Amino acid sequence: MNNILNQIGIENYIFLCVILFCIGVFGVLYRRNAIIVFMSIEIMLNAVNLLFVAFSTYHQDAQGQVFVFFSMAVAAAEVAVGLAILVSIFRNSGTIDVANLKNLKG
Amino acid sequence: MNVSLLLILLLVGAFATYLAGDKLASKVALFFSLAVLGCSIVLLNHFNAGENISFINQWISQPNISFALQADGLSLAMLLLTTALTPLIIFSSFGNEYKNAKSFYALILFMAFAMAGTFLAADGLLYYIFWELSLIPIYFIALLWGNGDAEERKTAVVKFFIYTLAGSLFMLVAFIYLYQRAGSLLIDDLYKLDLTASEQLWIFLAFFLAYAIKIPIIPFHTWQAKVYQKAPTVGTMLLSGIMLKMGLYSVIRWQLPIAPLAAKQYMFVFIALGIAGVIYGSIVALRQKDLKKLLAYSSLAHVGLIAAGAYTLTLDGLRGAVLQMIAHGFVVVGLFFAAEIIFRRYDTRTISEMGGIRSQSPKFTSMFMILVLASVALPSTFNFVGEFTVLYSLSQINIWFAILGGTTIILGAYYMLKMFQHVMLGETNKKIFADVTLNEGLTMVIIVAVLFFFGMYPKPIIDLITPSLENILTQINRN
Amino acid sequence: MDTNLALVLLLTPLLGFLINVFFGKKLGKTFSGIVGTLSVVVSFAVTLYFFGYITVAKQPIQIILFDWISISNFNLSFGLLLDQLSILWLLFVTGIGSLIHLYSISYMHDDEKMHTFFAYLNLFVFFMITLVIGSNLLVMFIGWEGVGLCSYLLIGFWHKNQEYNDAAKKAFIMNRIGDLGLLIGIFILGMLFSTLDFTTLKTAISGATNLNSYWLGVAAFALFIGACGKSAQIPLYTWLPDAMAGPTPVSALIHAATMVTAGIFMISRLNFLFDLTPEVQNIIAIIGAITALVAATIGLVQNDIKKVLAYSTVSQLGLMFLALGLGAYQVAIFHVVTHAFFKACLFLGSGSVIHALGGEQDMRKMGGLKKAMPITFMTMLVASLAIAGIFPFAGFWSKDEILITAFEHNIVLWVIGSVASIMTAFYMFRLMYLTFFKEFRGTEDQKHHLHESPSLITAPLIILAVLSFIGGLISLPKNSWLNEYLAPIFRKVTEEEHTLGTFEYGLMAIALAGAFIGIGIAYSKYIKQNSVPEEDSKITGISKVLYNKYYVDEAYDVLFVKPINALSGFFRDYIETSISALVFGLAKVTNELSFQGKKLHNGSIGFYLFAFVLGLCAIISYLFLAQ
Amino acid sequence: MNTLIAITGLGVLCLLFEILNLRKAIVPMTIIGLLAILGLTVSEFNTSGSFYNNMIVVNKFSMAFSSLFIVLTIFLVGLSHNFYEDHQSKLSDFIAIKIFLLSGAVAMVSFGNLAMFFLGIEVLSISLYVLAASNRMNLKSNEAGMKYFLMGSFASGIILFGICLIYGAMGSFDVVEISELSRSAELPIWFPIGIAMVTIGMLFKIAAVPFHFWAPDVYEGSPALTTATMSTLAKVVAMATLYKLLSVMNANISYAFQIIIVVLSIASMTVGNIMALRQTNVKRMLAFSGISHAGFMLMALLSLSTSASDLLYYASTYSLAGIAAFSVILYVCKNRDNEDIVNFHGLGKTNPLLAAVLTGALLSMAGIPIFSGFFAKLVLFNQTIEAGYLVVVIVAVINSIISVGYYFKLILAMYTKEPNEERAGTPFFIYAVAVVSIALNVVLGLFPSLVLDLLG
Repeated sequence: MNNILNQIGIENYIFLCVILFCIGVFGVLYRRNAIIVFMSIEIMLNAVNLLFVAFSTYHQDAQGQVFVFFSMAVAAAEVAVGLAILVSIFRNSGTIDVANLKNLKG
Repeated sequence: MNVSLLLILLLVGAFATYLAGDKLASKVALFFSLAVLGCSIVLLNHFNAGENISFINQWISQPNISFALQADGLSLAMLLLTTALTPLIIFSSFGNEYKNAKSFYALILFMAFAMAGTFLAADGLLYYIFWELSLIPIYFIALLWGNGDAEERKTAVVKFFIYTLAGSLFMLVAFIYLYQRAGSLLIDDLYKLDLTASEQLWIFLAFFLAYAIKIPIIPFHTWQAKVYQKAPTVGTMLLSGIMLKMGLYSVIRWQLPIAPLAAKQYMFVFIALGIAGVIYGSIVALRQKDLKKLLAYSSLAHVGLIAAGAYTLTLDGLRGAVLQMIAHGFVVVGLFFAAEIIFRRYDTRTISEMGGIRSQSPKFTSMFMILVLASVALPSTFNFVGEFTVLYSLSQINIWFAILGGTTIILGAYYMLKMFQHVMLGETNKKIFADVTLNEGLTMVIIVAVLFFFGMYPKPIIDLITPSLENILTQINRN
Repeated sequence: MDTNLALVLLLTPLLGFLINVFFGKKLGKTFSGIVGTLSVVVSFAVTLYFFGYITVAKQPIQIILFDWISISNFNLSFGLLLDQLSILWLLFVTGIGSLIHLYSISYMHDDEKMHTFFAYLNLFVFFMITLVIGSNLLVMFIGWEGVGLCSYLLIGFWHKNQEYNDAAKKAFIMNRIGDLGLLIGIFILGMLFSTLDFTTLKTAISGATNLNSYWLGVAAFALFIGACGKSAQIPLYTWLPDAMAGPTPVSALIHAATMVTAGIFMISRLNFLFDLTPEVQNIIAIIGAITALVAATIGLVQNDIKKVLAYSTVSQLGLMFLALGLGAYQVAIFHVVTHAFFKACLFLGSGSVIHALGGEQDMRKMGGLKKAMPITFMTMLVASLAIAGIFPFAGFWSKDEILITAFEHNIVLWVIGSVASIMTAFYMFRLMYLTFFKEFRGTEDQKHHLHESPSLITAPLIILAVLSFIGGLISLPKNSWLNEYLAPIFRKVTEEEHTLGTFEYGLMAIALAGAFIGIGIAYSKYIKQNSVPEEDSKITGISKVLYNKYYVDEAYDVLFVKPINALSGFFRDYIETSISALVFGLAKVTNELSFQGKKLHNGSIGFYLFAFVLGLCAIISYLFLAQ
Repeated sequence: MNTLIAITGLGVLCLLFEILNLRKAIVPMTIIGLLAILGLTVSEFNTSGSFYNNMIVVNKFSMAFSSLFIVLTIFLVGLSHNFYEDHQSKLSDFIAIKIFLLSGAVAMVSFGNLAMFFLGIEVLSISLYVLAASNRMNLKSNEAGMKYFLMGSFASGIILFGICLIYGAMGSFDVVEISELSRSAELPIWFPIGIAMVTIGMLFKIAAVPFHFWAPDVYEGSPALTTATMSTLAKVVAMATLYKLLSVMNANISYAFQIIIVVLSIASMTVGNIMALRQTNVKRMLAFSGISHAGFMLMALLSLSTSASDLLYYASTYSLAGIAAFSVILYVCKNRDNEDIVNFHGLGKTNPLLAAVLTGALLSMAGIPIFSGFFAKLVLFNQTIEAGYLVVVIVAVINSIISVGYYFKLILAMYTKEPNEERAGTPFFIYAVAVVSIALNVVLGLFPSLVLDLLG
């Protein structure tokens, strides 16, 4: 474990995660299908999780990994709620295109 | 026994009036206002007997604000003006029927409470709170019981409210700044401060904005005429009779002593503004079609002169200003009441629709005439005492100020007599003008009596206010 | 004792006023008239007492009633000063006042507001007394403005006619212009000497060593402006002729005998001040002379009987100011007294004529009244001779004194004065001829009603006529009782005495001749040629200009009244609106911003998140840069 | 600590009531329970300590704010009785969710460890997502929920990333350690960025410009009671948490950071007030006014060390006024499809009491004296000028002038317009909540020291 980190270097992990995170962000920004937006958010969260793990190894400290479980659980809960909302939207409007959610404005 | 009693009494009166219900409201309000008047006279005696009638108590520890009510001669004079005019105003309204009277009269008493507080408060924040508080009742009085087209009225009143609030908020900032410097807002601590010239200038200007809008000094006067016109006469009386004086009083009590350097340095500017108000107001008043608007502009002219007097920073100026404040308070209430009396009979405020009242009601005519003469400061009326003193102080600063300010006695006579001629004289009017009722007559007579008495014998008031004014002067000249 | 008497003197007219105001209606016309008259008579009696006292004791009485106004550098008390000057004035104010009250009882009997009329008259007397006996400038100012007020009320007495009201307003405002001057003068005196009390002021000024002559001059000039307003001198004289809108007794009392002399009173009161400012004195003299001439010229062609008298009053006042300007105060006062007699007489006479003709004032519609109303005719004739300055009538002495003084100082002033008095003689007799001689030119039913006025009207006429005949006695050349009497008031009285040489007799002769010339012209024109002034429309040339009073009113209208009203309209319609537009403008701007902002919140999640990310990046990058 | 446990227990209890068919009892019982918890909290006010190796740190600050949250929740629960009359079956769920939301809130202000902070904020947010979308059949509600959910979880992502960076820089989640470390050596650049990202996440929650866009839409779309919850409880919670976060984690906050806060605060109040001017939907208007108030509260962050009590005071006055306002809105807009200002016409005649309450609430928000909102502004201005940011205060003053414009629009509508139709019924709970909350507000105005001295 340790030596791998030494070989590669923490910075690279950070860059990787940042890139992943940005991918997620752009996904959220540019995709209109709600499901895909959810997935993008998941990507963001997972990017962070990965970084957590990397850091925890870097610091030789388990807290980070514990935190990952928290965040995964939370993410799961979030998505559950999100999907529920999505379902009711689909019931009422027959579409899951977030770009159509423009009734509230001004 | 101290001054806080007065405020409590007024507040209780307000609630009692509200609870009394529409039938009794006016009576209860009158009762309480009279009680307060008596109470304030008792206080005056205590004060003259040299007792301490102030009330100071820690209120907020952090920031350090105290509930300080201090009564010196000046405050008492203004307080008496308030407590004397309030019953008159309430009494004058007996001729009218107001829907939801209980709220109406409760608001009047509440406003009296706020204004009395403003005159008494000796702590910056407390003063500011009362200052703001007095705005709310008049806002509702003008809005709900006013006359004329609702939309127009709404714009006028809201403009008035936001305008005055805007001014006073800058005063609040100034106060906070002062608090940073003094660590307290007690007026004595503020007097002790020695601020740099630039600080004083900014603070002075912040105060000036608040007061110039309230008084009003041109060019901040545009709210005035419309609100006076739209508000119910009672509201107009409260505004012009007492509320204006809050601004002038504050100039003397707060602005000048706290920022004397600025006051001295830019004295000419502010005197000039005041005098410009005199001339401007008088000229605009010349050709007003609406009686109340004309009176509004006349009062703009008068307060301009008063402000000019206050800004001379001389004993005469301040004393004249205070005397004139009180005198103007009574006259203007009387005049607006006269307008109301006419309105009750002719149901119009348009001058061109009046005329020929004299041959219908000589009594009313003579009272109205006396008020007109008082407002043009005929010697032996109270206003002459004030105006003379103010003009004298102006002449001491610069003779031209006196000459320009003195045009008020010419222009004033011009527009007032012109108004009188078209309102009262001429061929007998077609419309019926029932002679003044007992209540109306009584109100008028009281006002007239006050004007004449203090016109011939202003000594009591002068003796009352002079010491505190001298004290303020020493504060002004402390550095 | 004296205090109480003084208070009686001062307050009885006020009492009469109050009674008439509150109970006048109930009292009934005659009774309210009697009350009014009595109250003035009482003060006259008291005045007589004080007169006797002062002639014996020669000591002025000073009474402090109470403290009034306090100014930083001095206190003003409400006090009375009864000295030779004020008592002299009181004598003819209350004396002639009571006569005119008496006259009014009958004259105003047909008016339903008689009690109001008497109330006003009493009020006027009250204020006039205050003016005269006030012990300091400010108490005097009370009376000063008070009489102005009463004149306003009385000119506009018939308030249903807006033209009368305009005249009243005009009078009040013109007076106010003067009052401002007076106030300014008061301010300066107050600043210079820290007192406004006459006696202390006198000692202060005469005692002072290094006086600031500049400010003194300004003060004197300002005071003179005040006098101009009250005493109808150029340029503030135009209100007086219009003031004839009031009932005739009013014109007699206020606008001939008493109020208009207030300016002269004030200047003689402050003679010690004016003596120190020769420039101002010159101005006064010149203004006085010009006024005398101008007014006289206008008087030449007027056809309204009261207008003629009004202009003659202005012209006579001009002569008095001429005297004042030359420092001959007692001469001016002498003329004031005599003028009070004969001008009051003339006005009351004209009143009785108008009364007889049922309100007709145009001389072109009169004539031949000699037979109908002999007493009126006789009395007016006496008065006219007096004003024309015919020996030995009162006017002769006083006017002659003035002219001699003028001659001694400046020949030009003398010429002007003489010309003015020649004209006076002319238009007075023009008036007499047109009114009383030849045959009646009025309507038929007027002719039927022609009658001599009742005794209540004629009695005062007779008294006044007698006075204007013998009035000259009070100050004959050589042994002038008046100068003796006034000696304590004025400094240079003794030098002013002129020796009666042939040269003076010559001047008298010239003056007399001039008077006769004037009368002669009038005689030839209106008796011999029997010509009557033609209709207004036919008047042309110079006489048209004169008839229209040199168009001064019109000029004032164009120069002052119209511009101010135009300005008022401009302010009302443009400045006011634009200022408030400025205020509302701010509100509009914010509202507009709000409106634009609504478009920004377009409800699209994409945009929202985009903004989110943008903000994020901005902050992060800023932090990087800040590092 | 006990507070947190008790609250969670109460939440479970609510669900149990449903099972035991004690639906009637739910609201009263919950309120009683919350009152008891409030008493507990107040009694423990001065006992500070840390639990579960610093997962939770209890001190005056957390206690004070927790009590405020509990009070607000009591009001909200009180309102829900009337609000959920129609679908009683959901009552227990909604109330339970509110209680859990409260537990999240309490966790947020008493966290000692970033994990706790994260959990707290998620509990809060997720419950809010649910509440926002709780009106299933109404598309607007769905849309509101969706918007809130998407952006909320996006924000959580940011926060998470921030936490991660902080952890990376410090190697610990414990705030105490972090703050010590932050003081000591010079730090990797990730640390300030991490702080910034967490802050931004919180700024989103309190709806500060430019992260505010969700607020108006969500406020408008959500059921009124949820809006009330968001605009009072959630906003206050987020604000308090942000304050605690910054004050605990790095006391010596950098100048650049202060500049950011100044800019954001100015932007928030200006945008909020100006946007509110033209709104006709009252909920939306209050959303924007909430944004401006967030801007005001941000001023507290300029003097972190001293302004805790000021923030507490501002928060309590603002939220109390908000509760009062929303209770009236709930009453007026019951069975209305929208909350348009038209519904308020003539309220002054038809129901003077509630009209007066709403007027008072609005005046308090506008900062008119004697209502506590004035003092709240005053103390904040005072702090800010002391910190040397006169400019912000001037802008704030100008903004309060603007704000009067729209607050009075509503007042005018109530008093000068003619009523469109009578509203029947006088629901006790609404009256109680409205009157009590405004009364509390005024009391705070008369005796500001009550609150101002708590944390002094």
